[in-house]
Amino acid sequence: MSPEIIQPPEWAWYYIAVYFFVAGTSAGAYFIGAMEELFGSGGEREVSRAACYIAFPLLVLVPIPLIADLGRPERFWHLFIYNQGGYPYLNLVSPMSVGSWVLLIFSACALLSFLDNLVADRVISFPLFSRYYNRIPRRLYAVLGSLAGFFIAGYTGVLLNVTARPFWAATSPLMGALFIVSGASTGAAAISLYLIWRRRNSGGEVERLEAFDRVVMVSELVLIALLLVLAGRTALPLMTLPFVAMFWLGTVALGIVVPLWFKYRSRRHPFGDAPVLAHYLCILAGGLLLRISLLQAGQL
Amino acid sequence: MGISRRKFLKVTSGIVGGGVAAELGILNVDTAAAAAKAGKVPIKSGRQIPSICPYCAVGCGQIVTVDDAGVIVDIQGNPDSPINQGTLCPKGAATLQLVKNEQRWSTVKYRAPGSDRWEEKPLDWAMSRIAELTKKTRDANFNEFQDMPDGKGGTIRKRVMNTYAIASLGGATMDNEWNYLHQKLMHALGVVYLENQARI
Amino acid sequence: MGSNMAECHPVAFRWPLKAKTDHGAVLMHVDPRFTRTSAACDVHVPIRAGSDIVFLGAIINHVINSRRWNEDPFYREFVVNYTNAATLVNPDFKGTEELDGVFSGLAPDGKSYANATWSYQRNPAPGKGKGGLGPFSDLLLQQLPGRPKTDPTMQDPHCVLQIIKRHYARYTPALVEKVCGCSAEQFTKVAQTMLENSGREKTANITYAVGWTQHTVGVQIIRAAAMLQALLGNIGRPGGGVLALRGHATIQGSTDIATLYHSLPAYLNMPDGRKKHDSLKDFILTEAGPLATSYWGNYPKFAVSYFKAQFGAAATAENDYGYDYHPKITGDHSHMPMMLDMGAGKIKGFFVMGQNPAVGGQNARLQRKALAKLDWMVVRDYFETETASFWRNSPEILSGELKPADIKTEVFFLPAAAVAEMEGSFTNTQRLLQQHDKAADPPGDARSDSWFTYHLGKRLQAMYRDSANPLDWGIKNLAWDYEPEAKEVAPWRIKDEPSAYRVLKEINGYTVADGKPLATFANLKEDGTTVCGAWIYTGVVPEEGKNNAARRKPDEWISPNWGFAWPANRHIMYNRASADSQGRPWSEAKKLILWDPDADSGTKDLSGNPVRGKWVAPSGEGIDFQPTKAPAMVGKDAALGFDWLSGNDAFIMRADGKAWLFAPAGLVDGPLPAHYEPYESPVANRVYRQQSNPVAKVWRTEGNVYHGVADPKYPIVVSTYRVTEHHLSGTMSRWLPWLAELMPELFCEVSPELAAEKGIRNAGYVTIVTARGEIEARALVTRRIKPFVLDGKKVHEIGLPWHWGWQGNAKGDVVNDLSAMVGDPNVSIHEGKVFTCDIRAGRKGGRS
Amino acid sequence: MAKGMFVDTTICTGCKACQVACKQWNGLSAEPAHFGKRSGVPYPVADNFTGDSYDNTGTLSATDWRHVRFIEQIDESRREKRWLFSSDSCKHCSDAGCLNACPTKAIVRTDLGNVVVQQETCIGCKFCIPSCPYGVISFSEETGTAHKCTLCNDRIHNGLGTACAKACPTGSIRFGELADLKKRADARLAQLKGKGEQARIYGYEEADGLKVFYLFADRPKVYGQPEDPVVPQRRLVLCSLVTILTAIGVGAAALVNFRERLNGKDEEESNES
Repeated sequence: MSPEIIQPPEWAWYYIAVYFFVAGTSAGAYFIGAMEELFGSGGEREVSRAACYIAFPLLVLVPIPLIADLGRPERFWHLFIYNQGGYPYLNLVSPMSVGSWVLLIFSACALLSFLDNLVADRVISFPLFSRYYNRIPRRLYAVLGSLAGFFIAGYTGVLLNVTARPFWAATSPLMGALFIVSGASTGAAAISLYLIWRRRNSGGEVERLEAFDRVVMVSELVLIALLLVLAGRTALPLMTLPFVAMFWLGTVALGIVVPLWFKYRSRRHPFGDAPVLAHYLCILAGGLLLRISLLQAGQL
Repeated sequence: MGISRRKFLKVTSGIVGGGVAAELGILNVDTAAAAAKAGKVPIKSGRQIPSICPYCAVGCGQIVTVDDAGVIVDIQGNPDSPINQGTLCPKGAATLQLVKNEQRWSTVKYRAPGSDRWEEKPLDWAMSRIAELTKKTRDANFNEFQDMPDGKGGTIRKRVMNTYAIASLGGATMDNEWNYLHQKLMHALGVVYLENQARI
Repeated sequence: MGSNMAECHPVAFRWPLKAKTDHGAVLMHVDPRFTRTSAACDVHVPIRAGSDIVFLGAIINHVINSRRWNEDPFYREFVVNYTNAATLVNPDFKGTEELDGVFSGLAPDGKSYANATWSYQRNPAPGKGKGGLGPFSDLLLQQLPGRPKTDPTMQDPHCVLQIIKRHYARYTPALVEKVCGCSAEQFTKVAQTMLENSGREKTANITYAVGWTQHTVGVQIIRAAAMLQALLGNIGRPGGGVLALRGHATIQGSTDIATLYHSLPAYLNMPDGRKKHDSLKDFILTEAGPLATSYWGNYPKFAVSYFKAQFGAAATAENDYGYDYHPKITGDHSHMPMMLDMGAGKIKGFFVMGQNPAVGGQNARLQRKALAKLDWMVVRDYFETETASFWRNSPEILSGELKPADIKTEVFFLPAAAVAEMEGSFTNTQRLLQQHDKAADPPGDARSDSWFTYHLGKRLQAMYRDSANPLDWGIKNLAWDYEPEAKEVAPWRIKDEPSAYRVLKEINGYTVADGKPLATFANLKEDGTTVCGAWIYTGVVPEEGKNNAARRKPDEWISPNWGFAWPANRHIMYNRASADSQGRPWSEAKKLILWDPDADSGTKDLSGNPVRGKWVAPSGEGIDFQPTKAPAMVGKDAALGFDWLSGNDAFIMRADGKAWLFAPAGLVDGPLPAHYEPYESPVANRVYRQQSNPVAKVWRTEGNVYHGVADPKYPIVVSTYRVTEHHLSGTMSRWLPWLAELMPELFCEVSPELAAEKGIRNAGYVTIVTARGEIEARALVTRRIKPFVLDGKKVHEIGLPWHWGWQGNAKGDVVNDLSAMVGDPNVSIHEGKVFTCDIRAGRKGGRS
Repeated sequence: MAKGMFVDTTICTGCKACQVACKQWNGLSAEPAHFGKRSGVPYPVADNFTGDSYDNTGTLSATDWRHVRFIEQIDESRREKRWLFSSDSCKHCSDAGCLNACPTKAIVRTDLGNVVVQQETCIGCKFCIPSCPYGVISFSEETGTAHKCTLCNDRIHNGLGTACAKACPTGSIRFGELADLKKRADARLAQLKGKGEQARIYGYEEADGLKVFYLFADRPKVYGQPEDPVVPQRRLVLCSLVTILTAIGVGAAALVNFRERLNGKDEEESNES
């Protein structure tokens, strides 16, 4: 192809990349929570609770950057209703179209789980709700929601892969995969942070979460490597400032390698709270910088 | 690297091309809706007046379209013309912007001697002032006779009936009718510095 | 050659390109630059600007010495019958071979020629013909010359062909290499292709434009092309000829109905104080005498009808039809001397209509300064042109050289109507009159150009109405009534536009008695009973209410029912030559008109029997010949016009009915084209000792300094030209954003070789300097421009399109600030196509 | 039924009439980015000189739906001389990346096969822009929507040809039935091949066939066209598969780590009672 002719969408990173990150984290968190919900010992349910309390509030932020980046924000509803026909519209080959719809489903599930936990924690009382209160519905939308969550975490990457921009096209089909694992790790980090905040960061659950996180972050490193191999010359922008700082320093070093080292090391001699807090923050920052880097590198 | 990547893309599209194409068929390419538009897509229209391109001397035929309000809305090549058969060059194609142009002046501008600015004036005022100046200048500088070389080193008095004080320089994108009227008037006034772009 | 057709006449180029793709025609472009035209041609041969005559002369030499030309009977038949190749020239004639670059008759001061020795050898003058033709024609009959002597074998050393052979003997491929800077192979390819594609079955065309006219030898370059085409039998035949591509919508009309100082409408000369023009009789005898044996034998009718048109009823036989009140020219009043005289304060008032000398005029700086000397100036245009704003923001004002306060010129800007906003006719480059109708009223106070001139005339006539001064007779008695009929102006807001139809009808001509339009100029009279503004246009309004310029029925070929081609709807002039000496088409492929011996001519002989035989044109083409003159018919010696011409005298506007290979008259700089270097040239003339055209028009005045030959300060050749995206001085294009963005800024085309020498970066700025001025431009470094190696010497050439000025949406310096006023001696056209300069990297005043 | 255009670049003279005719008919302004302000000048002044041969408009844009490329191929000796021109525009792909990508059905294909952006529907998400393998479709800050050549949708649905094809003085751009155009193209190709000139058709296979296709005298790359354009959506299935597999992988990882249910079940139940 001759790259120079293919135009960049000029998506604003502070909208779109931030959306990728927030949605990814939210989805990651939700899915972890769901897993805990479905397969974890219901004992403390700290993780799943945390997940639900993270997933939805984050989602609430999501539409803002999405709509703000539109040329005609007031028309955002066209994403769901064909304005000339008045009927719902879904374009299966357009990740953006499908994504919008799934985002709707995911938000619904997240909202339910959110309420559900508020009820369980007696934050709000909802007599009717608590009367028939049991885990079945919770499991149901946990399943549905985590599937949707996976999608939300992943489709943003696919969306980039199915364009003609050289870098995004060349990195096909791995972008979605990378975004999923990244979403999982940032989700995990978010949960951990929440738990620290709630002083619940202890016990088997957290252990298991950590273990999971390590696996995820290793695979994230592997995926990044593969992605760069695929990208070849189109990845050259990543070798220039500010990407060296954002991507290599921010994402790879501080966002993944250092936290990983930290995690493995802390298994033998634990650190104090502060470093722990810091390394989760690093993971989150790394996740954000990853999205920004990959978005902007494709728009240069 | 690039090659292998290209191969990879090829394979990819090869594998899934069919599948996606199918998807497109069902889910996306909705000609039904668009087909409804066919035939009743609105289009510029109006009275069509034959004209000629104002630029070069090839003489391409043009069609000027005027809407109901009498405003020129479109100018393009005349398909009947055996010269251009409906085609135009970029200048000819831009003729509409020559007619409808924000920078075009449609009022008389006057610059008084020594002034550093234009002022607007009524057309009638300008015409009488110009006529007045023309007469004044001609009458003050009219030659009935002039000594001309007789070819034998001497001079001979010739009737010339002209004035050298007024000159006229015309463009060559102005009608034959103007050329005729203008040479006629200038000759009647005795103007001999009568020139035109055609010299160049 | 001399034309960049694809760029300057893009739509016309549609047809040669069609010939190439659909009919296998070969397109060749001989041009200093590789242009968009060259890109579309099969062959491009770069030659140094100003070396055209060497190239053409060498083709002529190649042709007349070729086997094909000497053995194929076609060429001999064409040349002997239709050209003056066999005509014998005055034995006293001496050419450039004997006189090393000049012709016999050059005045001692070397500034003018007497052409007595260029004349034909003639038989004794005929006995006095019988009169009764008319007061002036009878006089013409009394002074007819004898027929020219000829040698049909073309062996006589004094016959034109032999003279040409000697004249062009030194124009060899080797000389072409030395002077033009192209290779002998490239030259031979062109020459051979021309030759092989001319003849009975095929014709070749040569197309030129201002690339040929804008030289001190412009007329002679075109002459050379015409000679070549005549020798090759390419004149008067379909697909042949020399096509002039002119630059403006009706520049042909402005020449036909001349708003040019030297000419009355329809190519009658302007009365001239320097000639014997003391009375209408003198005028006619002086002008028509030498031409009376051609169709110009009708000169008296044309002239009298013109004066009748001028002064109407006031023009009578008694007052010489007002001749005495008509102005006479007394010298060269053309554009360049006009502006110089203006600068000298000789001119007080100035009408500038649809023109922009502040940008378009040679040595434009001098011309702008001349405007500042005027008492008053009227500008009519669409936009605030550079000419209109010279007192406000011209370079001279910005540099402080001139101050508005010191400029006493009273300036009027009158807004003009666009073509679509008025009714009228244009004459295109093929002499085709086409009507454009009015589509809408112009905005505000904008009016048609005719409106301005008509109403100025009306106001002036009113002012002079009561004048008893005989000097005012002309304006007082001017026939000036073009009031529109109610129905003409009914649809419009503006009710006082003059009637375009009435003007065109007067141009066409009508009879005084009943005001009926004349169907043909054959109906003109010299007794004052017909009025005709321009005889060549007669037939455009053949009957009341019918306007042939508005005919719009096309067909697949000549389209005789589309518009009106003057004269008499003849699209290919001298088309008698499209048939052989027996009147048969040279070939089926090239059939145009032919002699049909059986057709009823429509005339009857003395005994009343219908005369058989006439010329017919299956295509509907107008016949440019006497319709009933049989090919074998021999003209009468004591007769005028058609009666003098014979059945093979195809070139009816020539006094001998032949195409002139050798020009016994009509040119002031020699009967044959000879190569002279441009007035400013980087090299000495390698063909003759005579460096440049000896009689070229030069004006050595302050501010118009010339560069010397091979001037070391100005070693680079510069050509000015146009690009597709703009129109001339840009008034009609630089104000259009659509066009402005296509060519946004003045640029200078430079070869990579020169760029390397001068450290010029592509898209960077360069400054170009001459003794007249200094301008800056963006550099476009391209291999389309090449340095020429002439006899071992490298000569750089640069190119400057000249569309830009300080006004409009696309701006740039004024290229014509660089050029000098120097002109062709025949027609006073400048030499903008080639002069010398120097160039350096960086902006004016050393900024980079 | 399908209409299209055949652009024979070998007879293009680079006059740009198509660019202006397009703007004239479609009411497009000159590209604002090409003009700047000058002190003391009340109107915008063009400042887009590029030095790239005679091409100053550079690319297609929301207001430049057509763009003529100028390619100078002249060797130092000036023996080999070619100046190639090519008028570029939307190709109206049979499998159109922009249309596939559009989430709102703003981009549709009409019954005549041309692809148009319905301005009243477009939300300006800009997804179509990187989805065009030819870099055609562009975003306009002015309207907040995407724009591109419509193949003169109004004209062709009213029995007229496109404005550019109508204006083209040399017939380099031709509008008509695809089948007829292909006949003409093949004939012209054969003619050139016969003269031993290198020439190729671009657009028969690309993107399931381009409704606007070209006759090139050199490689597509030379004309700034992709040598093997890929409709991006053709990667969709594979990308989705890989992503789903990853998701499953992550799910598995989670499963491995969170698997605890069986031994904890009783406690949970007792908690409940």
